[in-house]
Amino acid sequence: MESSINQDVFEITRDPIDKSGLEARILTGAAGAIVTFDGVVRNQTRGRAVISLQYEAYPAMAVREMQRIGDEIRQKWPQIDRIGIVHRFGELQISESSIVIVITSPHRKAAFEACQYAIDTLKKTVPIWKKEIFADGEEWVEGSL
Amino acid sequence: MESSINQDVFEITRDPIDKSGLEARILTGAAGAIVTFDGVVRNQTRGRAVISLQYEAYPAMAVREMQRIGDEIRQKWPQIDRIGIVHRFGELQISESSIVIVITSPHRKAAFEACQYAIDTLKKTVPIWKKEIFADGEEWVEGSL
Amino acid sequence: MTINILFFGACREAADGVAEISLDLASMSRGGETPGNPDVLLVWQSLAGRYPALARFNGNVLFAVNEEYARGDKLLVAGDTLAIFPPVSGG
Amino acid sequence: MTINILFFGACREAADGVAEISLDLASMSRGGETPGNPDVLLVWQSLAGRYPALARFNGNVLFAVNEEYARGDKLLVAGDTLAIFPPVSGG
Repeated sequence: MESSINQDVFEITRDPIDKSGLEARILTGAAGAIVTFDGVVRNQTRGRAVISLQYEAYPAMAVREMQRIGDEIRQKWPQIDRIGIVHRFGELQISESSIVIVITSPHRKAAFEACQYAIDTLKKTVPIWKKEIFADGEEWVEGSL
Repeated sequence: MESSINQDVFEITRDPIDKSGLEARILTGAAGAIVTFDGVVRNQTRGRAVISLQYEAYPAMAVREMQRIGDEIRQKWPQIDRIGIVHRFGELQISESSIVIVITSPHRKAAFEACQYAIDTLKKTVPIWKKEIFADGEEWVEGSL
Repeated sequence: MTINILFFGACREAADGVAEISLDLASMSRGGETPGNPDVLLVWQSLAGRYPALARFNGNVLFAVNEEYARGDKLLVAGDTLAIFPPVSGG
Repeated sequence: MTINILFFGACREAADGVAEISLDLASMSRGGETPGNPDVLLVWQSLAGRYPALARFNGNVLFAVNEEYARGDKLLVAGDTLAIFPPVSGG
């Protein structure tokens, strides 16, 4: 969408996340630092081999909660330039990205802090759930209240 | 180079940095988090419009100092999976990347910490210098001892 | 007076795999009383009766009304969407 | 007994734009003494005499010998490469 050029991005998608594209969409000349968190599917958990992860989302509410994280970041770090958060759902294979968070800012410190805040908060508030698929079964990952 | 697949990367280059390629080179199935710092040329400094940045490097020593940072990271955060650091030199335009640092690890906390450590340390120890090119002059950026 | 219920994740599986149902709030009356608007908790208890496997989420379940997190004492009105799900585990 | 000198950044500009020179350490003797191996600081002082604009970096300059950071009292031997540069500003 042309209207999203150089605006914050909060999306969920069934398709592979276009990380470079996301970075390009939010990059402006004011940025001196781009900090990106990319969460990828690990090949094991607690020593047990993982085949894939199945993500389920409550799409409309997930996007609202991502926007809320964006609002909080702008309050805490007003110097941030742009925020991009894209979460994927569906079945993901090893090394595929489930979540990409990109923060741009004039200087790096705020970008690092805001990026960590975003992923820490997302894992507590954004309504998405994952199930680990093993060779011999599957298990919902337990979140905590 | 095939030998560099799935190994740490420490390079300087005159060419644009291939950020996605760097991430792909160091990504293994053990990684659950990829944290990337990308330093890009800002369009202004202290309110003065910047045309471009000119980076000069002491190439062989720069790579040695990057490797030293890698060694320090592995001592401080043994759980880190892979480290990639690429610094560009030559003349860079607004929004071009001068430095890309990628850290992969099973969990995100160490990756964030190591990535910040890498850029903080690189700015103090790696022999590279930049000059700001303005419309009406140019100025070396002063490092500090 | 009808509301819409959504189940997600392990709660959906516990609700016999039902992702979405409409619920007539008139069915929520307690005993012989004429009910006012039921709150989230009353609906939850009713659903846990209907889908016994849901009961294990008691005290470990989250609610959202119209896409906003809500507590058990939130009153529901006709047309509301109540989402019921376990603690989130995205990222 | 010759060493190689490299200048970078603002130091290179201050050294009349010279990026690299070879220096005969025999020229480093202090007064009439027969010199032993000179240290980095002695070479620096000699170069600051040769390129007067370098002098302003006194106390704000870094040295590396054979691609390793070195202090002023590091002794130089034939074949060494001494790099001279201002505090780094990469990233």
